[in-house]
Amino acid sequence: MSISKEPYRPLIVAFCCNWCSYAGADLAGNNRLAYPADVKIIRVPCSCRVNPTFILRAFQRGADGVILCGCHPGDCHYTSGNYYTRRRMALLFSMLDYLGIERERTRVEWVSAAEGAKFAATMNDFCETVASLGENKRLEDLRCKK
Amino acid sequence: MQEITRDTLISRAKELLASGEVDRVYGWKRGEFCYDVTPALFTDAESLEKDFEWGDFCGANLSKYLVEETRKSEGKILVFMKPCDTYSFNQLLTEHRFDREKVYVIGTPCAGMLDPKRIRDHAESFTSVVSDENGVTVSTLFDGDVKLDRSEVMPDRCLNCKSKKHVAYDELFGEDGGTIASGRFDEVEKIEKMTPDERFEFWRGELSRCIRCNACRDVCPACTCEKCVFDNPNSGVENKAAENSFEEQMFHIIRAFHVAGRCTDCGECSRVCPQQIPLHLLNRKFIKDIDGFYGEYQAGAEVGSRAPLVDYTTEDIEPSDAVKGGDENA
Amino acid sequence: MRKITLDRLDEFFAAVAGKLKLYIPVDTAGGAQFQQWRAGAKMSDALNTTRSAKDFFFPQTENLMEFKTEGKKIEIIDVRRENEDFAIFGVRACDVRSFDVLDRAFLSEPADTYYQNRREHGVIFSLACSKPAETCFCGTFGIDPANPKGDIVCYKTDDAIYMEAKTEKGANLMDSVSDIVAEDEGGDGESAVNAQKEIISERMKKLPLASLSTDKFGGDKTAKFFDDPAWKSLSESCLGCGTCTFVCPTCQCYDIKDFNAGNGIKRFRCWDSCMYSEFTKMSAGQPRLTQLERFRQRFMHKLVYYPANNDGMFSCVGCGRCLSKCPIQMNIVKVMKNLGEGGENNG
Amino acid sequence: MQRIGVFVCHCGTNIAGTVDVAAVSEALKNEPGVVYSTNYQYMCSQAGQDIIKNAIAEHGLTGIVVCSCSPRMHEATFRKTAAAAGLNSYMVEIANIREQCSWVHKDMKTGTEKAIILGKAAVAKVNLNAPLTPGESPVTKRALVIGGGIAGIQTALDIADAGFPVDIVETKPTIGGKMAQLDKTFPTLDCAACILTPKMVDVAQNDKIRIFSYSEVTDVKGFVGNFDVTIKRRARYVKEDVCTGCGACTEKCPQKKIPNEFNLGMDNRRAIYIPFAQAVPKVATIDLDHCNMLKNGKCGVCAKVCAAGAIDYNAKDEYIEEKYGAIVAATGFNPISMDKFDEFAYSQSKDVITSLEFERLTNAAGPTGGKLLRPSDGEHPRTIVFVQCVGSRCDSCAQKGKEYCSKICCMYTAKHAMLTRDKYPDTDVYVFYIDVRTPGKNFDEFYRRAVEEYGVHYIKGMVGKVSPEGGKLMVQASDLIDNKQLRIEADLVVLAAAIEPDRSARPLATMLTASMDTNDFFTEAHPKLRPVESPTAGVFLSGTCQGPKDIPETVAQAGAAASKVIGLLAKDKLMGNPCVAHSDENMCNGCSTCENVCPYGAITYEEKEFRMPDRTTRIRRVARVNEAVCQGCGCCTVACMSGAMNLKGFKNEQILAEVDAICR
Repeated sequence: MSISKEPYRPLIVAFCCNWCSYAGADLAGNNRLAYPADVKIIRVPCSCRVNPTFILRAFQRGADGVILCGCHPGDCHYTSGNYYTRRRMALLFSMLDYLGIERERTRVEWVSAAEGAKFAATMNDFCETVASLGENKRLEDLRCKK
Repeated sequence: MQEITRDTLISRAKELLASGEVDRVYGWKRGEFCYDVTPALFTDAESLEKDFEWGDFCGANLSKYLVEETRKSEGKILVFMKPCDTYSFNQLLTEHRFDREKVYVIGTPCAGMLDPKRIRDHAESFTSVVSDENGVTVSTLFDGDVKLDRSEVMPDRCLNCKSKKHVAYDELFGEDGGTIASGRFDEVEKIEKMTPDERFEFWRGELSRCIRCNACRDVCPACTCEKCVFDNPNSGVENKAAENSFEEQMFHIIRAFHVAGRCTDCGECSRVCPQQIPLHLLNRKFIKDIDGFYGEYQAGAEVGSRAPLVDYTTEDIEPSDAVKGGDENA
Repeated sequence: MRKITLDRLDEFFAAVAGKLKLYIPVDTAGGAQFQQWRAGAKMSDALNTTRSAKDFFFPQTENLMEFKTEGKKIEIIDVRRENEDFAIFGVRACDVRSFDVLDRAFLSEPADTYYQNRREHGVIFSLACSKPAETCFCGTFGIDPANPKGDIVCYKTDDAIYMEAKTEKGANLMDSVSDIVAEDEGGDGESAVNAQKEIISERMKKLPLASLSTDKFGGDKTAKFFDDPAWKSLSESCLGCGTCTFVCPTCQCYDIKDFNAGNGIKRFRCWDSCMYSEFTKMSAGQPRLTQLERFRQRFMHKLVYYPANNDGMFSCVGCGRCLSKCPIQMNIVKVMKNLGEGGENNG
Repeated sequence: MQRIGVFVCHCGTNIAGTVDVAAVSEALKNEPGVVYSTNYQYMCSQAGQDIIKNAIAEHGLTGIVVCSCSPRMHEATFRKTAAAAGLNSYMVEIANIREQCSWVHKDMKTGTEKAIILGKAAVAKVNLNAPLTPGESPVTKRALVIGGGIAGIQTALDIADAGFPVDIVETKPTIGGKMAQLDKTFPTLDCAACILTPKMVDVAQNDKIRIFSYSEVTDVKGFVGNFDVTIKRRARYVKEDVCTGCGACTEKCPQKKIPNEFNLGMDNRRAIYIPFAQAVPKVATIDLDHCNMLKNGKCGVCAKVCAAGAIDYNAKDEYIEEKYGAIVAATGFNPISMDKFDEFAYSQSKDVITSLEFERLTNAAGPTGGKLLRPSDGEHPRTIVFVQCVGSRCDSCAQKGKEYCSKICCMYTAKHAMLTRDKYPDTDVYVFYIDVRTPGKNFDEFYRRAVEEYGVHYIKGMVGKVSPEGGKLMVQASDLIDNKQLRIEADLVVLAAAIEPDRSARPLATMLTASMDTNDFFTEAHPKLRPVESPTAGVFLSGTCQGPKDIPETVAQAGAAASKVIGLLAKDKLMGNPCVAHSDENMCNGCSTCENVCPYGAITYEEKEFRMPDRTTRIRRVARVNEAVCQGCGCCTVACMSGAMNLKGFKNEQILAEVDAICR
């Protein structure tokens, strides 16, 4: 057993759609609503731009959790993108669960541009959940281990 | 009812060739052993007479060959199809993968194929297999004859046949059947009921055998990409041999995802896997989820139907709810 | 000749495993596979393993080296791990022959040191066959399944395994476990083994492929077969997957690639398949553009090109794996029978 | 290899307070491709921008990363800065180290670490950026308005007023739409015809406007600024340019018993007819189905009486093709069929009518000359029951009617009730309602007047059954407030039928690749922010085809749609968003999956010839993205199995590089 001085911090990749969730994250910033620095945001035009490959790649490279944020259903800037996201991710997450990968490591959350508080709360909650699971062991690529 | 035999099919194929309706025939060709049947193109009566095979080992789904073959000339191709093959045929048409006008489909009846792998479990070094309504008689080189129940040597995909109905044909031999309420999701449910740890161990055990020969992909009638992402160095997922467990999972998850909503559950992937990985259980998971989340959908049942992943309703299930079923004992 | 009764086989395995890593064939959901022996592991009765034994010397993937960059600096890290003693138990005559084929490829100058090290550190317990399968045709290549080569040759009867060390490496290992497996002095070993051999040779004659011959092939036959019209119909339905090459004990092609792991570059080699459309792709494209050309390459290599460069040795050992594993049941036997028969549809 | 410059902004203490900016710019120096890295107080200031411009020139930068506030704040600024220094605008990436770093993390150490990682991700992305140029396409300066009701009329007039030519396509022989059939309008009670017909005349007289009446759109190709539209002009067997609209033919035609659509079948017209006196264009039309001459060649009366010689029995349908820069859908509505509501005895009694029929009954130009008379016997009704929400706000399980509120019924029923009581004080008027919804300027006041001044009996409750009995209508209903069952002996029952989009809307939407909701109303590009635009660029929505509306709302929306069209047509060229999808045709399967998920119809297919490895050629179906139409959501890129489809500016490789950099 290794004893490290610093407590374990998870690595979290958040994909945020440009129009709602990325703006929601900005609003969280404007309002100085803190959440852990473990969260690193990647901006995409729409949640429907997120390919399952990106999620698996994040896990391969050492992410412990991946969260997708998009506009609320019905509010997509592109009218229907997040509806496709919803189907794709429902099936993908169910498949990951079927393979025995902890379902808590993946999440989809709808965050509007007005929901800075929700963004921060979601990230706090997600970080805590993933931290309690510990390091991702089931979808890891040993070559990429630090 | 007229009995359908190899000769029935050959004589019809010869007629169609002679009349000029078709100029080539995609069928199955016999080889060294009873099960040694290869998909093959026939262009004349003589070779049909000599080599054409129709029987318990004509499991190969010929629909995928049409993608390339129809592009080769303007002539029409006669192709023989079992009920399950016709679903793949329709799915390929839905995706505009070939021109329907260039194909003449003869639907052939199917009582379920036999699986040489399962026969070997009961009879080593076998040379011939005779099946009739009483069962299957396997002749071996060194152990004499072995009598078996047909169900003992049928592959899973035939034991759990979803349909005896031909959903596409120009001409049908034998009577058409209907769709069957099979137990094809039983295995999936069994896995769903395991704890996450058990599920992980189960799949680790199965997928770790993968040798990345790509047979599952290359035989799959839904995998007809001009360039597969796994062969494309720019895709971010390309690799020639799975270096570790991550890559095994990556390959099979992405492949299953790419065929989700398009997979007709023909079972070719599991048939060809040299390592006997039950790949159909991945595809069936998606099919089961799709049926459960978005209403029953059978890929290939109709040409032009909208696959669940290119469709949506405003009331669809949330991803967070989608994974709540099945493992409450976790 | 030494003898171990089957009821004491576990003891023997335990003793060998105490000296080095031991691999034995074990039944799995994917057929028989070589696995590292652990207490309680039961040896498979299957004729042969799904994957061949070449994996031990020429693994499917192998890390060659690593690089790390820090700013503008580059550091090379040695990750070689092939200097570890091991033994494989139960290798059949066909697979043992495959090592000769691989040796000619990998040990000719300049020798492949990764392969070479593994060969030096590996001990092969070969096992004579008793019941060949319908797909077997090792006899075609002059292999006698009753007399396999190897460091230690084993014969299995109903109640015992008889072993004979054929090399110094084999003898040393056997000596180190002699307290478990003793010399069969004055025993019935000789006669039991001979009886076995008798049975096998009778059975070999009954095999459906017993008459398959290599007569028309050889290193000087490029011109004869290269433009044979049969290639078209033979390759027509080939899916271009790599199953035949990956289960083949003699296929030896590999690719060397770099994997950027973020924390450094890992250079590895992995099996490649001449059946793949990307095989030996260069900036100008790949040299064999169609599946027909790729298909032809594989079999011409086994039956013509390899013998041309290796004193007439064919690079097929007749193990029959491709016969049972090819998704579309196309295989070297059909190729051998159809080539040179002067027609597209001869079969 | 790129030559990348990194510019870390302090933003005063906004960033520098929690992030060690010097450490960030130092750390990023070692990243692949980075040749220059610095930090400055305010990068967005003129001085900061000059630092960037100078560095681009001095170091020959091919890409820049600005670590600063959110790209939503200053991405446009820094793109302009880059462009001013001769660097392509799309070679700029922003690492958001303010809103998403310094402002949400308190600790200098973690803030700095994260800022470095975000910077690395931006550098990794820029390494794979390619210069992008917005596509340009010309704009055809002509608009098409589909539908000639008040919505289409208003839109056309406004566009024409701005100087652009407009064509109106109307399926009926005349423009005017539903409003032409109305009597008075709420809440001001001015006469519909009095305010509509002058507009119709304006349309007819406007030389920028062409009216294709008795016509329909049969095909739409092209994209924003460049639509190619085919219009079918149905043969009316009367030469439009010759007919004077004198009406002589419509009086002499021997076919007299044809139900008059304009009066909803409550009286008859001839086989040659002008729908109503103020029709525009005011020309006669021969009804092919009923004309003896056209059916069996036996008649020809109209040709004999036509002094102008306008009749042409040999006329054929004509197809005209025209180019447009913008298309406005204004296809309007219809009351739903009452077939499924037989509990109200609509099919059994002539005295059960819809509200639109009531409009005609009270209209001076209607079948009764404006006198309110029972259709069955021409008697003056003494008791009238109005039933609200017939087919509106229905339970989805009921399998009939619509789930939505038709919005206009409460107000027109109040109008009907009030007008009835005003003209016929001896008539009792009952209104059965679920809720009375009167949000709108002067609406509630109007409704209260109906109740308080005019003594209309408003009863909260639904009518259960209407049964004709001895010339009367027995109305069974419940009064939910007094909680009792009511039986009313009525002379006339008026059903406020729900309204639904015109049936022509669905096929039109398909042609336009515009999306529709489940009720066949057109969907907006954004329900709040772009309510008069369809998600398909260049297609705009006017009137009730987008959702139930009253006249003022319709006119307002019509004007809004017109202003959007004018804004579009005022441009000579359209600059596209360069971050659009692109399909690699060598990898494309032509499977249509991307087309299926594209909300804009931006993807089309073509057959293309390819050289095969064996030197033969093959024809393959491949996708082509219309860059002028694509909005860059990227949905297609994920739907595409082969990865042939990629999104410029957010390529798979770029996003993967960001992931890698973050997870390194």
